[in-house]
Amino acid sequence: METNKSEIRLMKGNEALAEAAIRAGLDAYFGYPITPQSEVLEYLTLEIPKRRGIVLQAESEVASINMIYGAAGAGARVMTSSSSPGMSLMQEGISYIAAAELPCLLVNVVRGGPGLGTIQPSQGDYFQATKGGGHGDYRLIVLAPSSVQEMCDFVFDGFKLAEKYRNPTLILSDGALGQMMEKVEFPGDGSLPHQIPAWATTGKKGRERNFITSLHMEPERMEEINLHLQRKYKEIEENEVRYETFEIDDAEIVLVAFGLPARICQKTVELARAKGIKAGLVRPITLFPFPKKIISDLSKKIDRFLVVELNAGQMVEDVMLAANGNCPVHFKGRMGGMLIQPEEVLEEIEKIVEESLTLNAGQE
Amino acid sequence: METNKSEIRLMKGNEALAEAAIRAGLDAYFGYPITPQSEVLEYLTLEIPKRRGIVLQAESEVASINMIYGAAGAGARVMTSSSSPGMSLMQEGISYIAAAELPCLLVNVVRGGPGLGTIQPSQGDYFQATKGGGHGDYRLIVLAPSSVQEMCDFVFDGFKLAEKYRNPTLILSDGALGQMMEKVEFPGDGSLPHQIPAWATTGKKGRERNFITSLHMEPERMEEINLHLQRKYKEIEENEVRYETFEIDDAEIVLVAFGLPARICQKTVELARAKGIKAGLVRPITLFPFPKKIISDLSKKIDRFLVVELNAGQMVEDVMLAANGNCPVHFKGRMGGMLIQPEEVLEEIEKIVEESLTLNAGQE
Amino acid sequence: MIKGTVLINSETCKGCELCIVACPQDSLSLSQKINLRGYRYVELSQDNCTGCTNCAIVCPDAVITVYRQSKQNYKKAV
Amino acid sequence: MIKGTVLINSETCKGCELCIVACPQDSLSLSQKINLRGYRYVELSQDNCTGCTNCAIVCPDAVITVYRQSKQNYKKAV
Amino acid sequence: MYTTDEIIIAGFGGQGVLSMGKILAYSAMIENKETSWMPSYGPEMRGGTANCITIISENKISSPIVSKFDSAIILNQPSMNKFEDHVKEHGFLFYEASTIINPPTREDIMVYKIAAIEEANKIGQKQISNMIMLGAFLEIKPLVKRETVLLALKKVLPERHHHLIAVNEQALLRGKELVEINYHVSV
Amino acid sequence: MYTTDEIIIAGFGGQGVLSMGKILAYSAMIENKETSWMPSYGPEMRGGTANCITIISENKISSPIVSKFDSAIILNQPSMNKFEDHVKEHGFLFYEASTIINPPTREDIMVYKIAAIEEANKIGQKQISNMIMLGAFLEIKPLVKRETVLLALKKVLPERHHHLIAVNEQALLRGKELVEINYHVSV
Amino acid sequence: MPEEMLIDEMQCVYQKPGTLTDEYMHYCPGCGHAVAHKILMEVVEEMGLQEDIIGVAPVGCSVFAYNYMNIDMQEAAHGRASAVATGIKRVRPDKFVFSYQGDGDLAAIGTAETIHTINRGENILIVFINNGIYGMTGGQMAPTSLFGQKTSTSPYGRDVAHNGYPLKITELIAHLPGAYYVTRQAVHTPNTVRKFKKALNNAFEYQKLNKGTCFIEVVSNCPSGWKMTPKETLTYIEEKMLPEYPLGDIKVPTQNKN
Amino acid sequence: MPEEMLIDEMQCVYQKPGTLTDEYMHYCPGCGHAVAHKILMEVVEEMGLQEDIIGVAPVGCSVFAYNYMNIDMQEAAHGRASAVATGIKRVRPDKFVFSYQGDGDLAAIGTAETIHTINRGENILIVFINNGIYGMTGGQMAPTSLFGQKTSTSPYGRDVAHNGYPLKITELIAHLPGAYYVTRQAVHTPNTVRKFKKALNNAFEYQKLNKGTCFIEVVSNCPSGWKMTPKETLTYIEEKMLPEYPLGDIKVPTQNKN
Ligand SMILES: Cc1ncc(C[n+]2csc(CCOP(=O)(O)OP(=O)(O)O)c2C)c(N)n1
Ligand SMILES: Cc1ncc(C[n+]2csc(CCOP(=O)(O)OP(=O)(O)O)c2C)c(N)n1
Ligand code: SF4
Ligand code: SF4
Ligand code: SF4
Ligand code: SF4
Ligand code: SF4
Ligand code: SF4
Ligand SMILES: [Mg+2]
Ligand SMILES: [Mg+2]
Repeated sequence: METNKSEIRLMKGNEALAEAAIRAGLDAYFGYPITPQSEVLEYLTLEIPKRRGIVLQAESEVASINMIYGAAGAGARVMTSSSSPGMSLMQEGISYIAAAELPCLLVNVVRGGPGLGTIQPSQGDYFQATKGGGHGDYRLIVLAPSSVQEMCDFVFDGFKLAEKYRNPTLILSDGALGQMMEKVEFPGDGSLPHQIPAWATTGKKGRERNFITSLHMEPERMEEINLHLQRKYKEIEENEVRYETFEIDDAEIVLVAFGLPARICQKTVELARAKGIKAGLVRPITLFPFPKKIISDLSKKIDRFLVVELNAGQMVEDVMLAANGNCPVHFKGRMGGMLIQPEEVLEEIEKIVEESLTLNAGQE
Repeated sequence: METNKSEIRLMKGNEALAEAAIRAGLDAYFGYPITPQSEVLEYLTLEIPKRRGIVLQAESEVASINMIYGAAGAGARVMTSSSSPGMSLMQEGISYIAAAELPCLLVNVVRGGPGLGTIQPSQGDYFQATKGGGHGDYRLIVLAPSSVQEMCDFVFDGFKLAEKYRNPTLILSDGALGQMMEKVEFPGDGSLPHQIPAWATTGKKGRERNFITSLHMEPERMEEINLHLQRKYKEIEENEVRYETFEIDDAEIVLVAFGLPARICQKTVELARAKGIKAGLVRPITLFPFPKKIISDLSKKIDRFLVVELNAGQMVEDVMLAANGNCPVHFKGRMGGMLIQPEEVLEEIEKIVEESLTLNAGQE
Repeated sequence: MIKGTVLINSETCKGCELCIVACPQDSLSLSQKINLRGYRYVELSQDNCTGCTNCAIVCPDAVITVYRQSKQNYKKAV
Repeated sequence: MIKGTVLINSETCKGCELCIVACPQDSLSLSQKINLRGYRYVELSQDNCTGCTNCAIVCPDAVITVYRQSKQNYKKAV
Repeated sequence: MYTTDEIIIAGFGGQGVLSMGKILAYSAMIENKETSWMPSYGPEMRGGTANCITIISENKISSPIVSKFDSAIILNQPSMNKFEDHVKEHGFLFYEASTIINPPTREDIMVYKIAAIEEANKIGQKQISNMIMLGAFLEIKPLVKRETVLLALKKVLPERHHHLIAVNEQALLRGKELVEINYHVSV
Repeated sequence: MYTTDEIIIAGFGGQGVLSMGKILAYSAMIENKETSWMPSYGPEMRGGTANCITIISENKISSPIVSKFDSAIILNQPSMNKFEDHVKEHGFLFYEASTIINPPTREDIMVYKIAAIEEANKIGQKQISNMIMLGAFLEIKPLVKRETVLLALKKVLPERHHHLIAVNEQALLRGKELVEINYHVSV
Repeated sequence: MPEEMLIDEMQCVYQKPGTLTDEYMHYCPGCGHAVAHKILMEVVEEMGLQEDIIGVAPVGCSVFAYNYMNIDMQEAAHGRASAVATGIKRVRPDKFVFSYQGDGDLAAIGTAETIHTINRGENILIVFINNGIYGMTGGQMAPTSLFGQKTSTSPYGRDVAHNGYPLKITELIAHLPGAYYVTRQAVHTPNTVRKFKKALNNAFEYQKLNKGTCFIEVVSNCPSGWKMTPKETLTYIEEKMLPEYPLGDIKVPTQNKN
Repeated sequence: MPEEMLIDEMQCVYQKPGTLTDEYMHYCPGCGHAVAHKILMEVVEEMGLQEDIIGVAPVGCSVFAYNYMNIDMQEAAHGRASAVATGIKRVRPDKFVFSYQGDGDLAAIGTAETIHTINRGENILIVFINNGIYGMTGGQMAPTSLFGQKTSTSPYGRDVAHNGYPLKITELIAHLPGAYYVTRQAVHTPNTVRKFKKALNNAFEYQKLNKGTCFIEVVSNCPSGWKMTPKETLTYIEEKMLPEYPLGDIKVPTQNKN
């Protein structure tokens, strides 16, 4: 297999992510099977022995995330992936990794919860991903792909961000993105060089000892650690916000959606505009840092937002926080593994527009 | 020991909670030691053999929460407790319990995070408690005590709510409340009768089989489950909101704080009023359901909120959501196990008031 | 030789053939027809069944009921 | 008998007395004084130390350094 | 001809359902069209039906999962029961004659009954029934060229199976013939 | 006399630091005052210093943890180093004469040097040094009555130790005497 | 039908137990899980336990066991079935309780719960279906996968140097004093099924007597995961699985151990 | 000082190893952890491993090990030290790696990680400090607490019927083929310390030769948890701990096992 040049392939999202990780110079992957993301581990066990790196099937997600902690602490470029219940098991480990400031890439191919739920696509883990499902004040950098191509691209971005900020990055995907095939173009190998960082535990040859810890018994010291982390998160919020917009210039109603539903909403915008409704779309790409400013700016000039998610309403809170009461924020969600269709969103728009007309009429 | 009448004692918060659980008819406790909540398990291992119920030290928090699942599913009145890292490990199990709608009482005696952090008091797990640290859309009913007396009282309330709604209830406490001694008055035994519910797995004698599950492969069915849960949460939001207010009638600046900091802020209000600042306090007692309405109502008549938390700013988001831009919401937090003092909050108030005066002056 | 027979629920049979392997009499075989779930199902193809229950015991899907001519008063052979 | 001696860091000693138990010569005892951390610390109370290192080996806090008169060229006895 | 075509292919696990969809998607990619392929996944496949949705479009594809289809290729009875109603008005439904007892009853769609398994048995290569079906489908809905399909096959099949490409071509052609002579239009 | 008194008691683990605070809190409860007791906890206690904050008040207590104290009872040198600066202006500091080499240097507080250990040794009951200290403290800051302390002791001590109450009373009285005859005021 | 005529004169000697529901089982053709379910429910029926038993289903192919077994059941999180069973048994000590778990569930993610449940000697039965693979998730390597076994996550065969050794968890837990009765059975032939049934019988008898944990491993097949026809799995079991996982009792109660 | 005069003529035969930092150890007086730290670091110094070794500290009293051991270290989550060590060793196979864990950490919450790390035969050393109690959290019952042992969570003594049996995890894991060298040592007397040191030596030699997992249990004391003076713990170890946890090698490499 030629890996040193870029090429286009038709591939499942999970496999594209795995292939991208190899090309991004992955040193080690530790993971445990779970539908709908097992293809990541499967692909890596097939490819890595032919190429470069370590892939190990751990005995559980708890073990995986702690192997990640160890390997990341030793300065390796590492990744794990799982799906919702497995991610929940990793929360303690993730909190440790965030506190110890170890760069690594986490992937959640979300399925419908809560509980064992279903294996169909969902976005029910937004809160967990963005507010910290583990204990304490920490943040992951969260990237939300909406195509197989981005399942590839965000691996590179994810490693870059993780290493730049010594912070775990999470790719928040979903079962559909993981399972579907689309065209994907890969960069060649070696495009993301990596050096073992100076703080890593690699044996104290020629320097003072390094140690990785998140324990600081003195609350004064622990508060300093927290203040440092908060400053870092602030910096990330200032520098790394990413989003996409579609037809927002003259929009009166703006959809906000991330991941796959953002594509679906783009179609809705087209359908709406065909019907003369001035709709637009904001698609947050980074969920943390959340694109507050564009939402805030828009909130002062548009009539209303409609947030579309595959959950009971999670990102909608961040939209409301950014809109800060400047305009109404509506919500349309599907749950439990149900996808949403462009037409369904359109109906919701029409309903909202109609209601607001009635309301206005009533007020006159 | 006389247990059938109420009595006043001087007790640690953790012990008061444990004693209350026995008096509330606890059938079984499963837990694992962790500072600063180990006294719960210790007290129960000492008392339960003399009185009534089961207490078992599990091999881990993961085991504990799944024992809770089993025992609650079998219709017992059950409780577990832990502190931050241990709670993170329980997130998968909690999501299962919420999805399977099993009543039980969870207790988090929060310590400073993230990671191993410190054992000093903190409120860094607010997000985890209220937005669901586990996967999927679920909610815990969350009670925040602010005294040893409430460590006792909320055990009764917690069981009541859990059983009324077939939903896990979480008592969100902190290390200081767990460790400190105060006066506490206990109700007598037997004040909270309990019957084995009809849905419990107790052997299918004389009825169709019962089963407890959270698995629903068909997304249509899983969505129904979710809709049902969301309706239940709505009902809880309508019926179970609890909060306290202090001096809000003519307040211009209203503090919002939960747990121990609410007591501290009450002192601040007194100090502020002594200085002629019209301060008031709202203390959410239920964190879910969050007391949105009082915040929303106040937001329309006061100058500003100041939210005080022992974290980097978590409940402040819920306050902002409720205030919806009607007035500014400020935040003052301490982290990593640091408590806050009334004087420190007062300083913050003075700073804010001054800034706003300068601002207003500048605008003129 | 004791005379027996089997009743096969062709709609729950998955055509795994484990009963065929287990039958000491070679009495069973796969039908050419497929059931609603798309499986070729098992049929009693010879008249030499002894009602030994082997086929039924190993059948994962509890597809087979076995009858035996003997008048002994027991319900199950296992 | 080989002549030895020990050097005791009285500030890191925690007075656990394990060295006292380990000393075959009974050379050590607890001082009446307490150090800054509040512990009564160990002293060499007899002049019969052989430098056998037993005390130092079991001392949790690496409080004791042992010297021995012998000229053999080894650094540690263990 | 068609800007977007949303196709459901459904049948038993072993009937080559997923690979039929994949080959379509692959062909579309070769022809520089936009395409997505979404399989049913997880344990429900076990013993039950498998299906996949392939979308071929001139434009960016919004949702890889849709619930109404332009075309349906149905290979067994349970799938017929499940998907008949999900074909769009004026849509197309192809079905396998030998496994489906109850034919579709809708009158607002175009229905093609194809005896692909029978034909495959005649050719003596059981596994190519799905290529016969595909040949029939492409004759009515020429979303991609037959030559492209063969190219796609070359890419998808491991080298050691490349000798099968000829018989696959034969199958595609047989499908084309079948649909020409032997279909039933209900609209 | 005092509406609220915030007291820190600090020393080595074995010096009865925590129980001294508890007895104070218990006494306050008996006298129907508001009270809270907050120990230092966790492994930092190991080999290091232990301390507790007892608050006694006429009003509801806001924070059980404060960083400035009305009174301090300090039983070892490390605690002295740590807490001397945390006594409020015009506050009170009691310290153990025999373990503290460097006496406090502040001049804006009242300082009492108490040879409680020495006195306890004289009485022949090592463990009661903390009650001597408490007796001294209560003589200067009569937050609770001596009789109440004895009542509290009765509640706190297991029955089998009730014979010790007499010697504890003696200790309290000895503390009272010590402070009367032998203190040093630096303000 | 010719059978029916005959049947009138005959006695029914084997039929689906009433303790199984009418639900169609989702298992692949020839899957050992289904046999194990059936036999377990036969024993429950014959011993008259149906109204006094609570089962725990794992996450794994048998996750839907509660749809098929007509008894009270709980579905546990992956690996935690024995902790769930502990919770149930502790509050319902007068009921029979069992967990039913796969090798990924019991011997990978659930290792700690397995060991500690047995070490506590919880008075339950653990039925352990060892098919050497993760069936439900599509054929990944399990802790019990054989040397050199190709799975979707050991595509070049299980390599001891990299993936470790096939884990004989049954032999391991037999060393725990809390384990009262430990046996390895199979369900691929009429004979092995009969023995399995006997083992189940023993286990419930011991549970009645409050003896501690009983543990029955069932060497089972997974035609889908192994990528074989059900018939082929019979040979594979005999030739590959049984040499590594020999059948028979591993720990039996001795007279003096009562 | 009279000693100093003497010292000039003498040779230093024992001193604190340079591989320990100058940090004052937070351990209680007489705690075995401190002895184990010191000896471990002596071996690291003598074998010249200081610059090529990475240690993993657990959550437990030895959580601060990284403050005392002057080598690269990582502090792991409770129970996960061996998983963390696995992660390190897999990406740094040319370094020496060890985890240092207590009995709660290794044998309760970390049971699954312990078993699977060893089953994979990870080429690391696990040092397992068995003091039969949870020291750090204030003396709760550990899996290895003795029959009848009173702890803060077994105030009436450990009751087998309720809490299960003292878990001999060392004997258990010795059965795993991935375990290359398994031994039980102690540190309460000069002699046991010397043997422990030898065992550490062996373990690092084996690691150099890539032999798989080495596992050294150290029967240790916890004066605070046991509520005894350090001197009293010596008797308790001899009379109570060692009969249950006898010292000596449990699994040693045999010639033919290279
Ligand atoms: C926490 C968690 N991790 C992973 C999974 C995915 N998963 C479901 S079943 C299974 C393994 C099934 O294997 P086994 O226990 O051997 O059962 P079998 O299907 O072979 O009977 C896995 C890994 C899950 N549901 N939850
Ligand atoms: C997830 C989690 N659970 C529990 C704890 C609390 N905890 C800290 S150390 C410890 C046990 C310590 O015992 P052991 O491993 O035997 O070490 P020792 O202190 O005896 O050396 C526990 C339960 C924790 N920090 N994290
Ligand atoms: S064993 Fe059962 S399912 Fe399998 S072929 Fe025979 S009857 Fe059908
Ligand atoms: S009962 Fe026995 S003889 Fe009859 S078909 Fe079944 S296996 Fe064959
Ligand atoms: S070196 Fe030996 S003889 Fe000297 S004090 Fe130490 S133990 Fe005693
Ligand atoms: S063993 Fe060490 S710490 Fe203990 S008394 Fe002796 S010198 Fe001091
Ligand atoms: S995948 Fe394997 S274990 Fe699961 S049902 Fe199919 S054959 Fe049985
Ligand atoms: S608590 Fe026990 S194990 Fe921990 S330092 Fe003290 S003596 Fe050592
Ligand atoms: Mg399996
Ligand atoms: Mg221990």
